[in-house]
Amino acid sequence: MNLPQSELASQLITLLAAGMLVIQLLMVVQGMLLTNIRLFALQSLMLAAIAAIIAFFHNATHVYWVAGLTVVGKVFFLPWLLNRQVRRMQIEQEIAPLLNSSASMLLCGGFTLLGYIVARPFTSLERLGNNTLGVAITLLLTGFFLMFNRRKAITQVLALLTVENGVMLAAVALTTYGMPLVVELGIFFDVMVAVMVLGLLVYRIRETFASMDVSKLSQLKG
Amino acid sequence: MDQLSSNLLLQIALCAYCAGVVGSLLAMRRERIANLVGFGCSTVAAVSGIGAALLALTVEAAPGAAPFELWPSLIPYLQLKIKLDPLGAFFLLIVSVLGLALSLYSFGYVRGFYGRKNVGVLAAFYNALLLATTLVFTAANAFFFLIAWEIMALTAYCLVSFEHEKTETRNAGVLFFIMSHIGTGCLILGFLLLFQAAGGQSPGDYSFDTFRALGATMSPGRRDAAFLLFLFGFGVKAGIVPLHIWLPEAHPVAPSNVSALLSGVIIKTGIYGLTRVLFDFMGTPPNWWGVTVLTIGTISAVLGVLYALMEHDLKRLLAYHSIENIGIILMGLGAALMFLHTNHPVLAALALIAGLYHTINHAVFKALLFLGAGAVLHATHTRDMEKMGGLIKRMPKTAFFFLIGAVAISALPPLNGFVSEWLTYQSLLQGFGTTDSLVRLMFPLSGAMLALTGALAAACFVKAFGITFLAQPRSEQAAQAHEVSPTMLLGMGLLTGACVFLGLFPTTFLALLGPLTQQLIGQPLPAYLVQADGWVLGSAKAMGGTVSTLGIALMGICLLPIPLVLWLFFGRRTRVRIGPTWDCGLRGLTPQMEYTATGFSKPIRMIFKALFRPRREVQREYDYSPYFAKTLRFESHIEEAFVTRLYRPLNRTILRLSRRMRALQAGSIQAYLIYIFITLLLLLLFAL
Amino acid sequence: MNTLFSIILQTVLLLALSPLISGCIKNWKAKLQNRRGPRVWQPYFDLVKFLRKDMVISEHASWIFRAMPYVLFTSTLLAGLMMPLVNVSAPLSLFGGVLAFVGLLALGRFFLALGGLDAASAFGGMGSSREMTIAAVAEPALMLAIFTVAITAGSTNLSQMLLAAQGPTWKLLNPAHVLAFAALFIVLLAETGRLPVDNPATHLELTMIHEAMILEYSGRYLALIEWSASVKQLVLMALLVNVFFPVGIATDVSATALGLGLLWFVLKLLALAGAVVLVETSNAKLRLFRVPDLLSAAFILATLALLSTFLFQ
Amino acid sequence: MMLLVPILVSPALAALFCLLARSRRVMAFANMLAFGTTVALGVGLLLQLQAPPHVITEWGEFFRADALSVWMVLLISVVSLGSSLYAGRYFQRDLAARVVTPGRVKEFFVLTPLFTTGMFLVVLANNLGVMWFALEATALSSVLLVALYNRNTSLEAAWKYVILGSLGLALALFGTVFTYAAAIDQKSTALPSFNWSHLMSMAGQLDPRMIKLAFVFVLVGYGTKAGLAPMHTWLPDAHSEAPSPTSAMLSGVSLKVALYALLRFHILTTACLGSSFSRTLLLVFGLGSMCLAAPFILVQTNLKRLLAYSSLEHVGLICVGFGLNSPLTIWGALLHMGYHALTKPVLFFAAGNIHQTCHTLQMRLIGTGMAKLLPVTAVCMGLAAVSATGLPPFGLFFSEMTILNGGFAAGHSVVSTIVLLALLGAFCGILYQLTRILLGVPKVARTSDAAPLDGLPAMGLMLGALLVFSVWLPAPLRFVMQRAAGIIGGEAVP
Repeated sequence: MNLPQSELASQLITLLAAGMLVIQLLMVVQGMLLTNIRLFALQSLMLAAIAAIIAFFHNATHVYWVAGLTVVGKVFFLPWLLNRQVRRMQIEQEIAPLLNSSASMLLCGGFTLLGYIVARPFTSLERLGNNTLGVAITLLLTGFFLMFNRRKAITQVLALLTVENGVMLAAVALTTYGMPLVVELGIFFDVMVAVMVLGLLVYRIRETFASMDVSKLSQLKG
Repeated sequence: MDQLSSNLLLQIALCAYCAGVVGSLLAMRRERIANLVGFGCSTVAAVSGIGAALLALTVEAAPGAAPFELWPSLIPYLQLKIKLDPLGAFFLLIVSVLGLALSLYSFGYVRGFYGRKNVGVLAAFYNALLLATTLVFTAANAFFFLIAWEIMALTAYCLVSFEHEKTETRNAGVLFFIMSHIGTGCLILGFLLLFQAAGGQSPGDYSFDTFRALGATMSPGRRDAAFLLFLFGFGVKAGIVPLHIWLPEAHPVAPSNVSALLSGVIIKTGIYGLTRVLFDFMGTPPNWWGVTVLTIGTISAVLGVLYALMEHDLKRLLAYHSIENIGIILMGLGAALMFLHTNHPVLAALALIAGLYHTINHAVFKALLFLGAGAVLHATHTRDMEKMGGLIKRMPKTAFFFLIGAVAISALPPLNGFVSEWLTYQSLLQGFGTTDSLVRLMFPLSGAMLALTGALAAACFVKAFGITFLAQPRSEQAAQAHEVSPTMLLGMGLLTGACVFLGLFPTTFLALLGPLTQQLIGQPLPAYLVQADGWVLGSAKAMGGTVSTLGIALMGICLLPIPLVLWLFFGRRTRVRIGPTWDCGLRGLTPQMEYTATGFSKPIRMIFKALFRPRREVQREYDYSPYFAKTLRFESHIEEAFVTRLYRPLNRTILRLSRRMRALQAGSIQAYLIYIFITLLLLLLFAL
Repeated sequence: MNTLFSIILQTVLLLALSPLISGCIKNWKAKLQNRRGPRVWQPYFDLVKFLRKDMVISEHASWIFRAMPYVLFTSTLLAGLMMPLVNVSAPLSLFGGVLAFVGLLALGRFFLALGGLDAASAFGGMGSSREMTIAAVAEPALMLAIFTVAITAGSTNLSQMLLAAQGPTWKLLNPAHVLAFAALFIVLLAETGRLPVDNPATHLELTMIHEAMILEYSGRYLALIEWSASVKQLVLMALLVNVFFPVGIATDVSATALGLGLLWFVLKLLALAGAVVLVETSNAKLRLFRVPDLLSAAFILATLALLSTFLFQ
Repeated sequence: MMLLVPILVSPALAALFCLLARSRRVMAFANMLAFGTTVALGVGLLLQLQAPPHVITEWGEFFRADALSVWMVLLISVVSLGSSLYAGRYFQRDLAARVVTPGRVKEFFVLTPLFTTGMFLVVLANNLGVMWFALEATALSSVLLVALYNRNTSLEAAWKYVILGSLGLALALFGTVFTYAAAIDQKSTALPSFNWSHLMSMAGQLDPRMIKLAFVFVLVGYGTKAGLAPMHTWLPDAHSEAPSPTSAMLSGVSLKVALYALLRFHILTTACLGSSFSRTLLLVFGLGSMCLAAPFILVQTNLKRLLAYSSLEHVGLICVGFGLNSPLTIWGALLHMGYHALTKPVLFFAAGNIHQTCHTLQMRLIGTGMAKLLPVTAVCMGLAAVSATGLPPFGLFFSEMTILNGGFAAGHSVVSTIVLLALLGAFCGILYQLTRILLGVPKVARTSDAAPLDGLPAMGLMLGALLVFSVWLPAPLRFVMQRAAGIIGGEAVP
C-alpha cells in the first residue's frame, strides 16, 4: 500500500468519527424517542463504515466481519427490536430528560474537552485518523451522561449502546485491526444478549409497573 | 516426680474441660446425665488445675514449667504455645479453686432448670468458659492469648444470655459483648504495637518471651499509646469506672453459678492482662502510668461501693461491689507501678502482692456471696431484697455462709478481705516516703478513700445481710423459703473455708507468691513480710506495722469467757423470756413496719445527692389534710451519670449519623450512575 | 509470761476504768448545767443492775441477736489490748497496729448494726442505718488523721508511733499534730455518740442513733453492750491522749514507771473528758444531715495536717 | 488428563439437560451431580498443580490454570454445590407457597449452571477479552436469576443490577481494549496474542501511560461488578431480592470472581508500573467499602440486606489485604476469600428459611425467638454469624488478624486501625440485629410451616468445611495458596 491511500483512509476515518460525535450530541438534545433510535442506527452505520474502510485499506479480512456484524446487528436488528418494543408498548414519545437541552449541551461540550485531554498523550499511538480515541472517550462520557439524564428504561438501553459504539471505535482506532476475532464475536453476541435481556426486563417492568419511568424504581432504599 | 509435672496436670485439666463440653452436648437430651457429665468433668478438671497451679508455684517455681504446644497451627505468627509461669499459675489457681466450688454447687443449682432450660447447653458453655479462661491464663503467645480471650468473651456472652427469654437479659448480653469486643479491639492494637516493636518479621515475634521487657526499646509515644490501649482493653473486662456500665447489667442476669464465675474470675482476666503487660512487657513505667492506675482504682472503688449501696437487687448490688474491689486491686497495682518508677523494688513487691492477694480474696468471697445470692434466688425466686427477710431461720446454713462472705468483703478482721486491704494500706503508707514530688499526696489520700470504701462496704453489707436474712419475711415466697441442696451448701462451704484460711493463715499463702514477685519485679518476697515464724504478717520494713489475724482470732476466743464469769458472779438467777418486739403499743408489728433496703441507704443517698441525682416521685391521696394521707406511693430511681451523660448520647449520635448515611442509598438509579461517573472522572484526573 | 501478765492487767484496767470515765462525763455535764447529776460511780451500779435483771428477747430475733453482745464486747476489748495505755508497748501490739484497731472497732459496729436490724423493729433499722452512715463518713477523716501521725512515725504500729512521738515536747506542737488532733477529736465525738452528733441521754425516736439500735436489748446483754460502749470510748480517748501527748507514759516495766504512767494516763483522760464535756454542754445536737458537714470539716483538718507534714519539713 | 475443559463442560451439560428435563427433582439432581463433579475435578486440578511447572494449560494457551485460578475454581464449585444442595427443598416450599411458577424454577435450574460455567470460564480463560465476555455472561445469567420472583422490588433490583453491571462492564471493556493497545508492537502489523500470560511476559515493553489509563477503567468497571464502594449500589438490592440460593452464590463467589478479574489486571499493572499505583487504588477503594458498609449494617432493617452489606465489608477487607500488598496480607486476603465463601452462603440459606417461615425479611416483623421456631437454622445462623463477625475459632478471625498483622508489619498502622474500627462497627450491628431476631420468645405462636431440618445438608456441609479448614489446612491447599499469593505479590510467602 502507498501513503496517499492511508492518508485518504485516515481522513475518512476522522471524518466519520467526527460524524459519530455529532450524532451523539444530537441524541443528547433530541427529544423524540424514535428519532433517537434512528440516530443510533446512523451512528452504528458510521462505525461499520470505519471498520469497512480499515478492512479495505489494510486488506484485513476479519475486520470485514466486524463491519458486517455491526451493520446486521446495530444498524438493523437492534433498532428494529427497540422500535417494535416502543410500538408494542405504546410508550409515549417524550423522553423527559432531567436537565434541559442547553445545559446538557454545555456539559457535553465539557466532556468532549475532557475526552481530548485524556486522549492527547496517546495520539502517537493511533495510526488511523486523528483523535479518534478522543472521540471514543467522549462517546463514552456523553453516553454515560445520557444514561443518567434519561428517565425511560429504553433510553437508558440506547445510551448504553452508544457507549458500546464508543468502545468499538476505540478498539478499531487504537488497534488497527480491532481485537482478535474470538473477542470480537464474543463481545458482539454479548451485546445482542444484553439487549435482549434488557428488553425482556423492560417488558416485565412495563407490565408490573405500568410505566417505563425508571425513577419510579426506587423502593429499595438503605 | 516426672509423672506428676504441672504440665501433665494442666493437660489433664484441659482435656477434662473439653470432655465436659463434648459430653454434656452429647447428653443434651438427658438432662440428669448432662448435669453429671458436664459438672463432673469440670470438677475433675478443676482439681487437677489446682494441682498444676500449686506444683508450678512451689516445686517447679525455680526452673519454671517447660512450655508445650497444643498442635502446630496453620497461621504464621500463631503458635498454640502454653507456658505455666508463676503469674499464670497464680491465676490458674484462682480459676481452678472457683471452678471446683462452683461445679459442686452447680450439681444442685441447675436442677432448678430441669424441664425449663437445656442443662446440657449450660454445662457445655460453662466448661468452655472455664477452658477458655484457663487458656487465657496459660497462653504464651499473644495471638493465642487473643483467641482464648475472644472465645472466653463469646462463651461468656452465651452464658449471660442463657435465659434469653427476658428482654433485659438479651440487652445485657449484647451490651456486654459489644463493650468487651471494643476492648478486644484495643488489645489487638496494643499487641500489634508490641509486635511491631519486636520487629514484626519472624513468627516468634508474637510470643510472650520476645515481648518480655520490650517496652524499654519502644519509642515513648508508642509505648504510652500501647499503655493506654491495654488499660482500656483490659479495663473494660475488669470493669473499671467509667468502662463498667456493662457489668451491673450482665452479671446479675446470668445463672448464679455463672455470675459467680463472671465476677470471681472473668473480670480478673483483666487484672491478669494488666499485670502481665505492665509488669512483664512494658519495662520501667513512667510515673504517670502509676498515677493514672492509682487514680482510676480509687475512683472505681468509691463509685462502685456508692452505687452498690443504692441497689436493692441483691445480685446487682454484688456486681457493683465487684467494681469496687477491682478498684482496690488497681490501687495496689498502681502503687506498685509508681514504686517501680522510683525504683523501690521491695515496696513494689509489697504493693503487687497486696493487689494480687486482694484479687484471690475477692474471687473467693465474691463467688461465695454470689452463690449465697443464688441460693436465695433459688429458694425465693426473686432478686429484690425488699421482698426478702427472715431467711436466716429458714435457710440457716446459707445465711451463715453469706455472713462470712459479708464480713470478709467488708474488710473486717480476722477474715481475708481485711488482710489484703491491710497490705494495701501498708504499701500506700510507705509510698509517701518514696518521692518528694507532690504526687506523694496521692498515697494517703487514696488511703483515706480506701477507708471510706471499706466503711461504706460495711454499711452496704449490713444492709444486704440484715434486710435479706434478718427480721420478718417481707413476702410470701420469702416465708415459704427452704434450705438448699447439700451440694450447693458444699460449694459454699468450700469457699467459706477458703475465706477463713486466706484470712487466718496469710503468711502460709504468701509464700506461694514469692516466685511471682521474683518473675515480675526481680525481687523475692520482702524480708519482713513474714515474722515470728509465720504467726505475724509484717510489712516491707523492720519497724513497720504488723498484724496477726490468727492471733486476733485466738485472743478473741480467750476473751470470750469473761462475760460467762460475769454471769456466774451476778446473773445466776436471771431468766430469759421470749416476747414481742416493742411496737409502740400498736397491735403487733407487721413486715411493712420494718426498715426497707431503700430506707436503710436513704441517709447516704441524701449525703451524696449531688452524685446520684435521684429522681423521686411521691403520690399521696388525702381527704382534707396532706398529713393524713390515705394512700402514699413513693418511688425513687437512680441512673448512673455515665450512662445518661456519656454512653446514651454517644450511642444516639452514632446511630443518627448512620441513618444520615443511608441517604446515599436512596434508590434512584440516576444517582447511582452519577456516583460511578464521578468516580471515573476523579480517577481519570488522578491518573493523568 | 510477761505478755500474759500485761494482757490480764490491761484487760482489768480497761474494764475497770471505762465506766468511771463515762460517769465523770455524765456528772460534770450535770454540774455544768447546774444539776446535781448522777454520782461518778453510777455506771458501775447500772452495769451490776443490768446483769442482775431478766432478759426479754424479741420473738423475731435470730442467733445474730444473741451473738452480737459477745462479738461487740470481745472485739472492743481486743482493740483496747492493742492500745498502749500506761506502757509504751501495748500487750497485743505485735498482733496488729492502728489498722487492726480500727478494723476491730468496725467489726463490733458491724454486728451492733445487725443486732439492731434483727428484732424487726423500725427503730433498730433506723439506728443501724444512721450508725453505719455516720461511721462511713467519719472513717476517712479518722484514717487520714492516723496516717498523718503514722507517716511521721513511719509505722502503723501504735507502740512505734508513740516511741516516735517521744522526745522534746515542742515537737508535739507542730501544726501537723495539732490539726490531726483536732480532726481526731471530732471523730471521737462521732464515734462515741456524743453531742453534737448523737445525744446519749435521749430516747426520743427521731433523734437517737446508738440507743435506737440497742432498744430491744435488756439485762446482761445490755450490760455487755453498755460496757463495751464505754470501753470503746476509753480506748478512743486513749488513742488521742497517748498518741498526741505521750508525756509520762512508761517506757519500761518498773513499778514506779508504771504507777507514774497510770497517774499521767488518768489525768490526761480526765482532761480530755473535760474537753468533751465542754463541747457537749456548749453545743446543741445537729440535724442528721448536718453531721456530714461536721465530719467533712474533720476530713479537711486531717488533709491540712497531711499537707503541713509535707510543707513544714 | 484434561481437567479444565470438563470443568467447563459439566455444568454446561447440566444446563442443557435441565432445559430438556421436566421434573424438578431430576433438575435439582442434575445440578448437584454437575457441581459434585466440578468439586471432584477441582480437587484433581489441585493435586495436578502440585507438580511443576505448577501451571496447567489446555487448547494451546487458551485455557490456563495457575494457582490463583485453581483456588477460585475450588471456591466456585464448593459454593455452587452448596447452593444446589439447598435449592431443591427451597423451591419445593416456594412452589407450595405459590410464590413461583414451575417455569421459573426450571429457569433457575437452567441458569444457575450457566452462571457457574461463566464464572469457571472467567477464572480459566487466559485471553483477557474472553475473560471479559465470560464475566458479562455471568452478569446476564444472574440478572434473570435476580428477577426470578416477578415482584416489583426484584425487577427493580434486576434492572439496577443489569444497567450498572453492563455499564461497568463497558468501562472494563474500554480498559481491556487499552491494555491490548498498549501491547501492540508499533512496528509490526502482526496481531499480538491477547493472553494474560503473554502480556505478563512482555510487561516490560507495555506502554505505561496506556496501562495506567487501562487500569483506571478496569478498576471502575470490574470494581462495579465486585461491589466496591461507591460502585456497590446495586449490590444490596440484587443480593437481597434474589432467591436465597442465588444470593448465596452472588455473595459467596461472584463478587470474588469479579475481584479475580480485577486482580489479573492489578498484577499486570504492578509488573508494568511497579506496585505503588494500582495497590494504592485498591487500598483506597477497599477502605472506602469497609467504612461505608459499617454504618449501613448498624442501622439495617432488612435481614438479607444486612448480609449483603456484610459481604461488601468483607470484599473491602479483601481488597485492603491485596492493597497492602505484603506477602502476609495477600495470603490473609486469599484465606479470607475462602472462609468468607464458606460462611456467607450459610447465612443466606438460614435467611432463606426464615424468609419462607415468616414471609418477610423485615427484622421488625420477623420479631424475636427464631431459636425456638427454627432451632437448627438458628444454630447454623448463629455459628455462621460468629464466623462472619470474625470471632475465633472460625477462620475469618485468623485471616483478619493476618491482614492486620501484615498491615502493622508493613508499617501501615493507620490502615489497620481503620480496618479494625470498621470491623467493630459491623460486629456491633450484626450482633445486635441477630440477637434480636434469634433469641427471645416468638412474638406470636406462629404455626411454623418450616420443617426443622430444612437446608441442613447445605449448611452442614459449609459449616463443617469451615470448621475443618479453620483448624487444619491440607498441605496441597496450603501450597496452592502460597503460590497464588506469590503470583499476586510477586514473591513467595514465609
